[in-house]
Amino acid sequence: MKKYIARRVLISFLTLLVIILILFILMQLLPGSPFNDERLTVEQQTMIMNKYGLNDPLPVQFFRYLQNMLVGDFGKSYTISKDTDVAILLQNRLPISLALGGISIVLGAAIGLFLGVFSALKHNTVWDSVSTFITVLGVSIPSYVFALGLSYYFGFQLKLFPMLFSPADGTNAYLLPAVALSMTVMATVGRFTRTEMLDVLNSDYIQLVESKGVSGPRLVITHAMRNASISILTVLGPLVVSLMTGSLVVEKIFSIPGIGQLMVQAIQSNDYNIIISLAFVYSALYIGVMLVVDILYGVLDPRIRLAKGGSNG
Amino acid sequence: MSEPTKPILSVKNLKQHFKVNRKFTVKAVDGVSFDIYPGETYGLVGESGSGKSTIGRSVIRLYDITDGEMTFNGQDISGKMTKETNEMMRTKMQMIFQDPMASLNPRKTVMDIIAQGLDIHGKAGSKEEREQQVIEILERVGLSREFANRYPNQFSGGQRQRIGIARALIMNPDLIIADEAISALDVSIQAQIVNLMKDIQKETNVAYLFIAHDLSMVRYISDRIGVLHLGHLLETGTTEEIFTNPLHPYTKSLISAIPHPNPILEKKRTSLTYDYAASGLNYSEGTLHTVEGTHKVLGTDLEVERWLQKDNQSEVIGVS
Amino acid sequence: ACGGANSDGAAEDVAADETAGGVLNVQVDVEVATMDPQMATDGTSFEVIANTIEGLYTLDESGVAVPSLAEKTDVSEDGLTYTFTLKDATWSNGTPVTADDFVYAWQRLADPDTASEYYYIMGIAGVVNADEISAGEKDPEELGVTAIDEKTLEVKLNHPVPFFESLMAFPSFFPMNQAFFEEAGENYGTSADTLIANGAFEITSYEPAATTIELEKNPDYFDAENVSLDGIKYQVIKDTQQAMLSYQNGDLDVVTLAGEQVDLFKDDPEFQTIQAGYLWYISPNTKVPGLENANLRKALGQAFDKEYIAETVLKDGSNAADYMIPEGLAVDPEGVDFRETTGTYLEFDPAAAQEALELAKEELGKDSFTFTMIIEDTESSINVAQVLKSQIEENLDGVTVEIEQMPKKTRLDRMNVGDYELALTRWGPDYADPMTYADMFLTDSGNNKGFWSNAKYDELVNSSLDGELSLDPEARWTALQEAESIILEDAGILPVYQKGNAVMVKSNVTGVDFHTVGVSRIVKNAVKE
Amino acid sequence: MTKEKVLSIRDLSIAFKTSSGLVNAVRGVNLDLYKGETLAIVGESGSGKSVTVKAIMGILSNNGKIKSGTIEYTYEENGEKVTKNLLDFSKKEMRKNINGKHIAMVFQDPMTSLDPTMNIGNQIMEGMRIHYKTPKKEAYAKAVELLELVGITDAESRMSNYPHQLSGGMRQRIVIAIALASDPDVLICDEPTTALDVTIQAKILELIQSIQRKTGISVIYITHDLGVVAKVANDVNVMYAGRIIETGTVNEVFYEPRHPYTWGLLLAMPDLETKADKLESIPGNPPNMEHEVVGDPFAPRNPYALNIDLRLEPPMFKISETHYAATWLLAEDAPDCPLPKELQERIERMKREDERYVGTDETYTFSEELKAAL
Amino acid sequence: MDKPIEFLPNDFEFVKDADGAMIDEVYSGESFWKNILRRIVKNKGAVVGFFSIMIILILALIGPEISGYTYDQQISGHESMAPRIPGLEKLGIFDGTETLKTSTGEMEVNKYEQISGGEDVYHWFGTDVLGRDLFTRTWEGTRISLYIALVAVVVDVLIGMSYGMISGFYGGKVDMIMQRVMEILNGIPSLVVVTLLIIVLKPGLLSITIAIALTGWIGMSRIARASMLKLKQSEYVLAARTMGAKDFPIMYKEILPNIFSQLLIMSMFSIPSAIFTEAFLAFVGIGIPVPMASLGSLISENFKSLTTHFYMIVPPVIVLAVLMLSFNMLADGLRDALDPTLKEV
Ligand SMILES: Nc1ncnc2c1ncn2[C@@H]1O[C@H](COP(=O)(O)OP(=O)(O)OP(=O)(O)O)[C@@H](O)[C@H]1O
Ligand SMILES: Nc1ncnc2c1ncn2[C@@H]1O[C@H](COP(=O)(O)OP(=O)(O)OP(=O)(O)O)[C@@H](O)[C@H]1O
Ligand SMILES: [Mg+2]
Ligand SMILES: [Mg+2]
Repeated sequence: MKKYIARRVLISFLTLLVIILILFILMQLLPGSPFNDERLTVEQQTMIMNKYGLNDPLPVQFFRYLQNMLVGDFGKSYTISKDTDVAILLQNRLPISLALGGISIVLGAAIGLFLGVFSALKHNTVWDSVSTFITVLGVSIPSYVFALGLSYYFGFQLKLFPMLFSPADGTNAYLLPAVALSMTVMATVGRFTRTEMLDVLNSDYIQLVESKGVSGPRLVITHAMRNASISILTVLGPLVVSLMTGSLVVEKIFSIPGIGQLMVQAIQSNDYNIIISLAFVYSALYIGVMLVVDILYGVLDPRIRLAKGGSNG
Repeated sequence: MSEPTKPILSVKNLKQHFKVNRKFTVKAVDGVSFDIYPGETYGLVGESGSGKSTIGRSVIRLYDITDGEMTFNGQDISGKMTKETNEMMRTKMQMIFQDPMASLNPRKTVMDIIAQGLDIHGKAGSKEEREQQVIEILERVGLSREFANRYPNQFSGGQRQRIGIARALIMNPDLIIADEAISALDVSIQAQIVNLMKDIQKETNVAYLFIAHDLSMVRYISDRIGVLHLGHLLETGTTEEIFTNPLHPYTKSLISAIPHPNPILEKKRTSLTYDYAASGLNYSEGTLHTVEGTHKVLGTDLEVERWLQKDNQSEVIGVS
Repeated sequence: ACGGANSDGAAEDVAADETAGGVLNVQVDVEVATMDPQMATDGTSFEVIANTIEGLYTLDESGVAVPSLAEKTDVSEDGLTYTFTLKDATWSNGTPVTADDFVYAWQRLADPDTASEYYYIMGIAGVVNADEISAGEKDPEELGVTAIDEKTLEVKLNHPVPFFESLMAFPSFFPMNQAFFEEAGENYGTSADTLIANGAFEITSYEPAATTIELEKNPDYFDAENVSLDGIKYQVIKDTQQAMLSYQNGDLDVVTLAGEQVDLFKDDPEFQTIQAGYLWYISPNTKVPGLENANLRKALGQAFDKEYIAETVLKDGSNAADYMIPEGLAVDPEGVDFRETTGTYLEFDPAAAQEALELAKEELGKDSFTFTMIIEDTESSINVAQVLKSQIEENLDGVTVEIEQMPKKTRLDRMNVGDYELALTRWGPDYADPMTYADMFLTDSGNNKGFWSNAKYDELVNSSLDGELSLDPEARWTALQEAESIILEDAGILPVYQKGNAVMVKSNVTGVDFHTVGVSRIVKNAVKE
Repeated sequence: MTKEKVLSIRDLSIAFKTSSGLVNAVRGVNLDLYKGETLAIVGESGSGKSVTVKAIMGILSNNGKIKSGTIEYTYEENGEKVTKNLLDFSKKEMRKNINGKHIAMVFQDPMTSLDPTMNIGNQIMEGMRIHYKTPKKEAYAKAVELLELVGITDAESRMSNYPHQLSGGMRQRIVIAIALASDPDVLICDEPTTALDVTIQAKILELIQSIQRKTGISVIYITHDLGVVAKVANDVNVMYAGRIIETGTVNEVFYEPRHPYTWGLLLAMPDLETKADKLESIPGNPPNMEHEVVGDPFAPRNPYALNIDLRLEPPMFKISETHYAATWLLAEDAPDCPLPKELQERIERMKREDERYVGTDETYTFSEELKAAL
Repeated sequence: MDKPIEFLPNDFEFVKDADGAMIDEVYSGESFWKNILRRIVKNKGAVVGFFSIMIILILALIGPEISGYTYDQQISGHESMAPRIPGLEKLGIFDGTETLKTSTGEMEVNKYEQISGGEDVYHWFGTDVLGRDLFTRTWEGTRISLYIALVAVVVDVLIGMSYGMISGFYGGKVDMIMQRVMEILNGIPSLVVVTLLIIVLKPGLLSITIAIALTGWIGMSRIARASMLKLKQSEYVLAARTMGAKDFPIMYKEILPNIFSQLLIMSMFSIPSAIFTEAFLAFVGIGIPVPMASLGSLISENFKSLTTHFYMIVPPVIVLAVLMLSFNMLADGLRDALDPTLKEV
């Protein structure tokens, strides 16, 4: 197992390298530069670009970036927060996005699981239709409409929650945005869970478990859900990544200093280091989460666990 | 039984190993030799995982074999084949499968399924000729022509298996490999299919490699039998020889395990156990010893001698 | 602002009511990019910086530059030497504000190693050696600015700059405490602790690209008794609807409205519109076949209803622009606004437009024209562009306008390399003088993206810039008026509107000043009751 | 000696709602299971065997509906013997009171019937722990004991294995151990050996027999292999198209079969002596249960079909106290219809074979010498 | 059997010609496709979904034609008008009146009364801030969104399916490399890829199409690969191999027909995400070029008037939601109908 993980980590590093390289190449394709302000002449722009080494050949830039990254230096922001270390921006913003994403994942996955399981247990009843409808609705309404709606009713009219994010409000601040974000997770997990659970509930081994006299929560949780969760993990993994790396929409509406907005802003203002660093964070998170998912597969499913540990049985 | 004719299929020292990972290789078939003569049925028996299907699939070249020599119709089919050999083999050797549902593409009509071989080898001719051939074969296996445009799911298991047979037959094969062709069928339907296969053999002189674990059926249909265990051919001979004079302990335990539809007898009988690990045998050390005629058994000289000494034919079940 | 240097009266009028106090909550729509005065380029950064750092001058409520740290300003006869005597003021770390702080800041601004995007403004100010230093030909130490003693700063200019004093209110010229700055080093401006103030407020909560910034009254500010607020809180809210909801909720005191919301709030006594200095115009690329034809350009420039755009589409107090030099930007030597002294051009006139088009068709021998207009992906640009398209197509037979929208950086890049046909673009003034617009369209100006060229125009503007005319304010003024008429009569640019802002300021708040040039909003004098 | 009835099914009818209509899978089944005995149900695929026993277990799928009938089950509750209709129980009550604890089941496919994510120790202990709240230690000890009982060597270390680490035969033993874990009085085996090869099948069958001898439980055994029936059953029920068409003791059904379908079944299986060129097969295909049954569903495949078969479904005709068959051939007016010749011969042969052993206590197997040699 | 049975005279005679005739009995009376069709029809969700899509499709086709306006027609004076529908107006709903919640109190206005000739003007869904008819724009936008849906499906099917199938079919090294490539593609945030792409190419429908094409197929290729892995071992594929069929015919003739419907259904799940991607791009400001409209761009442009003129955002949101809902229900229904493990209804 250890060996397997070590190998995976190594491959992941290589993948990350390739990704960074691709990002570098993509950056070159971006029209304009961070400094093509209307007030600056071309010579002036070149001069500023020189200061940041942006006119160096691509390989030089690439290896310099890699080298710096190893010591935790992600370069400086060019326009969004001039001359600020991207590392500082990450340090300030990433935790917020992670927290928000984390809360919405937990919230969405919990409700989604519940709805999915409920649907499957009440297959072909009105309850099934109702909860399917709820989950489908979750993916049918754009999240910004949803977010502003929440903010309007719960923030402005009912004044139950702050309309704008402020770390001072603690968990309260996270609630509305997290609910808005969790809709996708809820919907995806809910629908997937339903299908998986229906499959599992129809399986032979569930019948055997029932014939042992097991019923209720024990049957659903220890037997059915555990088996269903193996494939639910597969859809949850990418969702975790995309939520943890921030959402432009929700961050914009609730004025959350997260990395989702930062990314879009950076792309629009050619703030290369921020784009690459955020993309790197995303990729690293993605690869990390996939690794965790794979390890979790092993934890949940002994077949996978042992198959990878070596030959057995 | 001495065979004057040349074998249609000759397998010598066939090895088929699967590399599971760097350290671990499954020796699914480990040095098996046998011949099949035109018009005969060669039965292959053995427990699950003993390598029966692997042999079938190696012979029909679904795998690239690890080692060994195979000739079919006098041509070498063990290595890279010439285009002609390939063509000959792909038409003259056919296979029917265990699961009558899984082996028919559910999205194709019976017509297309049966004509598949013709289509692949460009032998279909005009549309009418193709149709004509398919209908002839359909009727041959006892299905009516109206079925040609239906889909497999509209048939019962037995009917599906007949479609599978028709698919093989249309190529006019010399050898059909039947891998558990009747195992998935109901008892009552098994008999229909076995009868059909026998009829066809009589008519066309096709040879069968009949793979099954139901020994009573194998015994009924086969002329000769090979007993397989852990990738080794332990014993081979005519059906008569194997059933009346099983020599290898594994063969014996296999035969003893067959249940008989005879309540009084069956209630009293227990089967024999055989455990390779505990038997003290080592298949790799043994060689095939000819006992008499075509009856051969795998073992060291010493072992074979010991088995031969025990003259206990009468103890074997079913001998009156 | 030229000449009218000392009208301090205004500042004293706003003498604060000591009992007021309170924290002013202000909405901004983007994050502060940097708190380094020499690096800052954007309005939000300027605004926040101006709360914490005082320069030699500041803007009074009417937008006139008035002395701040400058106790006394002496200008030499030839207008080439400025000597400033500083007031007694201290930085928030206790050290006094000295002339060296200015020298350090200015040299830093001009230093190419600093790579400030605003370094060219030193050249605009005409400071000796500024351009050479920027070009790397001379050392920053050779900049024409010296600290005669702790409290005396001397600036030498290459040529008289009529708007020099107004530039002194611009944050790029603000001082910097060298010791503090160098000690903070890389970390300068990354937290409240690495920021220093000599102005009305000190920052108490800050991080790069923060969405909230908190400021507290600076007790050591030299004019502290006139500061009424206890503090200011900036809140970044990008979504205008959220901002308005927050305002209605009482969470904000000052907020900017989007045009859509104006209908709902225009009758509110707290509502006001403010003119900004930005001019939005269509830049035709005269190298594009067809657009080299003045008649066609004129046709285009007269074919859209600017009033309609300003009043019905934008609604935010923007004005139809039949001119190049914005209203409220600069006053002539008599103190009369530039706009009041001259005429209007390229007014909306469908008939004239169609007429010009017919001429153009004849001259070009073509009956139909299709142009692509590049625009940036902001809401107002998109809306305006759609109206432009629709009206041009309606009023000019045979003319089609395609719209291509893209991020601003991309639009700028396309314009820089001349890869466009029409572009909806804008320019904001750096200083209170028509020159901030006029010099853009000189033949060899880097900002002349459309390659428009006119010898007479070049002559007039160059001379006003640093030639003969620069010494004669009256003649210079007339020359600039003529220059404007030349470019607009030739339709070198097609003005659309002058940007306005619709804002709401709570009725209990007074003294929030809006300006067209430089720091666009100054809240340090605000009073909240 | 009067036999004690444990389970008695009367007139059980079950239908499934499917997209292609109502499937009448079970149509009026009657069954009696006696204490300590083995009841076999044989029949073609789709004849309703599994559905019947699933109804007993209360694990019919959601679209299934019990149209009529009773399943009377006699068991001991708090020291008293009670007889209850299982169909009156709710799902919850079934799980709590009956499943596992009183009636347990072994499924056909050992490869898919174990929860792949739980180790076998826990799977075996689960039943005891929920039914009897057996302390963990005790349950563990019992589980190990059960594993040994079903013939798994090295039981202790197998407890922590997962299903995929075991071979098919071992898995089926585990399933049996699970079924036995809560000390049921009835064990239902639904084709427990169909997926296994002969040698393992023989072992499993012998295992079930020996367990039955030791614990005295009653067994319902489903199969379509008559050889298996011969080995394990006391009573045989032949099922066709959702009905029992012949029932009797194993000897009655094997030596004096009365229903043409039973004849066909017996003949279709070649015994080791069958040399004939052609196997005697039942022609045609099993009926599609989606269609309405008119007359005797077997009639279209029945060489001995009477005209009445096409019109009316035959009732059960009594042949002896224990032997019944549903065929019009047993009606008074029916023409004489002797057993087919081949079957006659085969039965003769069997009887002759038996005679050699009847009355002797000798177990019919390989000689001692041979055993030693192995 | 209580009723006495009446016997007929020939009841107890053997049926003549007993064997032979009955051998050819068709087992199940209908074809694969018919069976599926019936199951789909029985699935209410699928049917409702299908018909809603049809209705939306028809409206998208005829809507812009019957409104009397064009999608980019800016009528000056008609800005921000509330919906007014002939007939309903008399009932006091949809009569063009809207309540503005101004800061100085609520204000009831009817713009139709303020413009000359306003009595005869009808905007069924109202107008936007530039005075364009929202009914026309909504259906015009629906066209674009449906087009994007189509693109998503085509791309999913063409690229995703082929990629997954080839990767799964060949396995081994090919699979390894193809999976790595996919992992890399997946590891790059699609937001970056999509926005960069659109910025680099000229923004427009084509770029959006390409952007969606570039990132949309990955999920599908996974599913295609998994199905391929499962089916390539199936006996009918082996059968084709034993007869000498080549790789590509096996992939496309034997396996594809069997997974196609499932993949198609899966691709239907990619429709919502494609439409949302487009809507997101509109939100970021690089959606389809103005004055064209898509549901996404309509939502994001009218989003700005949500608190002022609420009615503007309602039509595109409802159409989008119904469209999503319908596609999801249809896809769910189809999947249930095709999934053999969920046979029961
Ligand atoms: N492609 C393969 N890769 C690895 N191992 C394989 C492969 N195919 C077969 N084996 C292994 O080879 C051995 C023989 O398998 P084979 O399928 O030939 O057995 P069999 O006798 O046909 O069994 P059964 O009766 O269950 O069909 C088994 O251990 C099997 O796991
Ligand atoms: N859940 C279900 N939905 C619809 N029909 C069903 C269902 N379960 C069983 N059936 C039908 O009921 C009939 C009897 O099925 P059952 O499983 O009892 O057959 P069986 O005798 O056990 O056959 P086998 O030997 O194949 O296990 C079949 O026609 C089957 O199609
Ligand atoms: Mg096999
Ligand atoms: Mg069954």
